[in-house]
Amino acid sequence: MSWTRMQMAERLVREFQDGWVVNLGVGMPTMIADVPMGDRDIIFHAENGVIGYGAVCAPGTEDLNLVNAGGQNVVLNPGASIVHHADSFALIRGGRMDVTVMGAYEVAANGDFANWKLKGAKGGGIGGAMDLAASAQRVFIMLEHRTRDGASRLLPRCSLPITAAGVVTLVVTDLGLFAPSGEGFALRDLAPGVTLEEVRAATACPIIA
Amino acid sequence: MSWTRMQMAERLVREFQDGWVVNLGVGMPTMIADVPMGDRDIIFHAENGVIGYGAVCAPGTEDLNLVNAGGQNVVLNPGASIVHHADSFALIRGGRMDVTVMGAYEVAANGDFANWKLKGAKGGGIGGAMDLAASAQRVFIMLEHRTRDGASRLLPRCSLPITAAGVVTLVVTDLGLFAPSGEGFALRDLAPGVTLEEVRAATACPIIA
Amino acid sequence: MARNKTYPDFDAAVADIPDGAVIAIGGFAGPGTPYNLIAALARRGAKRLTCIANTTGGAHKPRMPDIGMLVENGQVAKVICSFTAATRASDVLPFTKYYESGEVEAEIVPQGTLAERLRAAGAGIPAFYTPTAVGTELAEGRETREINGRRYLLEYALPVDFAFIRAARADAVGNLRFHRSQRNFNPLMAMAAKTTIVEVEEDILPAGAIDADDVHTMGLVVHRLIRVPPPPMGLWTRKREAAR
Amino acid sequence: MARNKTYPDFDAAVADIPDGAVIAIGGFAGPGTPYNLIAALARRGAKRLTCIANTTGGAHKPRMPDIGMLVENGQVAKVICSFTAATRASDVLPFTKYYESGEVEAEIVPQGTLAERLRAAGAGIPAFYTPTAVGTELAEGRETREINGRRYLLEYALPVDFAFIRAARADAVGNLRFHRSQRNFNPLMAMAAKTTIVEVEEDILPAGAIDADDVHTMGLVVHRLIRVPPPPMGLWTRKREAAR
Repeated sequence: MSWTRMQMAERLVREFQDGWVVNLGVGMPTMIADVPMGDRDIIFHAENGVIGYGAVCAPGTEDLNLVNAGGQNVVLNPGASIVHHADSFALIRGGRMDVTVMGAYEVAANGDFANWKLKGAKGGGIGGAMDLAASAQRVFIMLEHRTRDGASRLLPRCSLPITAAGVVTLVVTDLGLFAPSGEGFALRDLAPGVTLEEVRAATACPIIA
Repeated sequence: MSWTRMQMAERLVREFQDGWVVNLGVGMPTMIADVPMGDRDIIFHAENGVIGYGAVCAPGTEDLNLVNAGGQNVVLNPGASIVHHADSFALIRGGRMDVTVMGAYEVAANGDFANWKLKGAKGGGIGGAMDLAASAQRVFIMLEHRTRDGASRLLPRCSLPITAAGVVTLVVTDLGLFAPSGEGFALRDLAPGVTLEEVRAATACPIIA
Repeated sequence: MARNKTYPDFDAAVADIPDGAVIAIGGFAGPGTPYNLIAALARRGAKRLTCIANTTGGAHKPRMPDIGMLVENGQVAKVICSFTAATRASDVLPFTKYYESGEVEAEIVPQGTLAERLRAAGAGIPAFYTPTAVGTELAEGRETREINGRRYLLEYALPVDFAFIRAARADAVGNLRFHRSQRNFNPLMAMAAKTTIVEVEEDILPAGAIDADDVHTMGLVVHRLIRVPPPPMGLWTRKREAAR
Repeated sequence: MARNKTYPDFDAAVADIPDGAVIAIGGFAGPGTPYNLIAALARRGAKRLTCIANTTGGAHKPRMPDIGMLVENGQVAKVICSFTAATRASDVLPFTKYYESGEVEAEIVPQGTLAERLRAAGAGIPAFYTPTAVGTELAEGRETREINGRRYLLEYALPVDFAFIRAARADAVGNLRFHRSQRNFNPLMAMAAKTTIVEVEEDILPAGAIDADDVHTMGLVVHRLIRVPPPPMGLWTRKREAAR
């Protein structure tokens, strides 16, 4: 047993505090906008200047000129506002994001992470990731614990070019919830049916439990 | 005979070209918005973010929340737009002002001028003058040719702290229209009834005619 | 569980402003000036304030609440503005004598630089280069740099603790609309401030009543809203003649 | 004698774009992308272009006009964008192979830095400091500076010859309104450009039809307007489902 992607999203959402402004990256993190927030008032910000968006639109109800950072057509919640890209990133660099949730290829015990450039590639895809990583109050990472080949994505140090240094607050994987602790990762929660031994076997650096 | 302030304004307006964006400073220059422009399309920009304003309002028709740089209630022309201060000065520094017209205490043959600080004062009033002077395509200065004591306001070099260095394009006074030429001022036009000799007698540096 | 951003009155909205705070005050020649919040700050009496605004207040009568009044009240250590004196020698600002006597410190900043330093603070930009003031007394002894053949002055961001602003319209989450030249510095100060306090001219609307495309300042940077009551309790609520 | 900013068609609006021009192209994931102007530029055939945009175009089908197409057309010397490859290894951008082979140069810029460099160009700010990308490969060998205990990277303005943008609504003097996330980079590119060319989704309105308080991009920075005709002549004019 381990967490599905939706369960990973749900587990991260439990960490959100009432009133937070949350930026969701492309890919897995976009699922978070579909998770019920209970009585917490959470404001979703997309890098393209959409403040206060909600769930992905039901087919046929889309406004084609309204997308989130992943290009999905979403709804606006009451009180939403739209700004241009410079103002959107002004909010990001200005420290107004309580958390940014991003996918990654690798995350390291020293809080570095890598999500913009593959091994051996000449170019990459940065998007807003470096701005968000540098300036959000917290950086939460969602990723599969292992690569398709079974290698650990949680590493002592990143092997790929990093997106930002020493910024990661929390990491959720299919196996559990972790916080980088310098030498390894502190275990904050285990997916149901997963043992500490399994996590340690799947991870290329110490797990502090 | 010499030009009245309104005639000075009218003489400067003859230099405006169709399509220009014109910024008017506080004081004498505000009269320019009341001068007929003929078939020229002139857009007036005020430093407080009002683009496309027109004449001062008739009493009783004012919108109290709409003022030009001098705090006068003005009308908006069709096609007007309002921006905040950062965007307003973005347009100024970005070189979008074809001309700025300002009052001054002194103007110098080397193109310097002074309009923010009086002799011996600790402080001063800069407003938007330094931004406009540094970045407008042209700087037109309107001032009385002489002080109340009869001293020339057109000088070889400014005696007061300058607003910007080497930027003045044209100077209109009650006596004529001039262009700084390095060593003196080139005479471009004489007020009716004023002689070259009178101008030379009133001016502390060479007049090139 | 949206937080309620509406405050019952101006005094409640400024009650936690401590001595030594940095306060930015919107407005340009009347429009957009938060007169009621300035008056409340005078009643609150916080001291050693740094006040950022375009001016310290005009020389005109009748006098409205302004930074000059806070200075006379002994509350201000420093002002940062684009005028420390009137440009007309015959106009004497109330502020000027306190500055000349050394009782209050002043930093005079070109208006566009002031706007851009506030914008930078709100945008997480710690410093930038500008052509403004190069070659003047203001640039003496300061860092300049040549870029593509032109000389520029280095300027630093101006972060703010509390912004006082005035808007025409607000919704419950703090999205704002300004009317005409009321906008001026107000959106920038809201972006630059840790806490933004807004006096609002109309009844505060439910969330969503301002279309997302029509918001001038996003509620994300707005924290406290106070409806301006009719005069004399609310200052400068004269009817606007022109249509919205 | 207001100049007429309306052009009869897309080809006329791009007819003077010379070889070597710097072109900024708005849009983010569809909304606000000037597809018709990109297609016209491909027909025009100007070469050695520098193209600035968030991406060079997606990997999705059906393919819409994008920078990748101009690259395939042999018109592009350099791109400046925040993606030179897709983040998903399985998505291959048409652009990537030209970049990897060295046929086209690329400068990869974080999205917020890209936006701010465009904004700086429009604002007469030649350079600024940002926390973004410090400590990464992108900062290697470049100038950084410590300000108030944090390290920042120096970034330069990105001036533009021609901006291609798409708006929902325009008036005759070029004031623009964007609908929803159509706004994105468009206002910044208009500010940064010497010449701004706009494809407009609705009939162009008389001057004054957009209230001064409701303008997103001021006509002062807009030079050419083209009404997007119905498909297939006009690309991406599908009806929007949601209300304005």
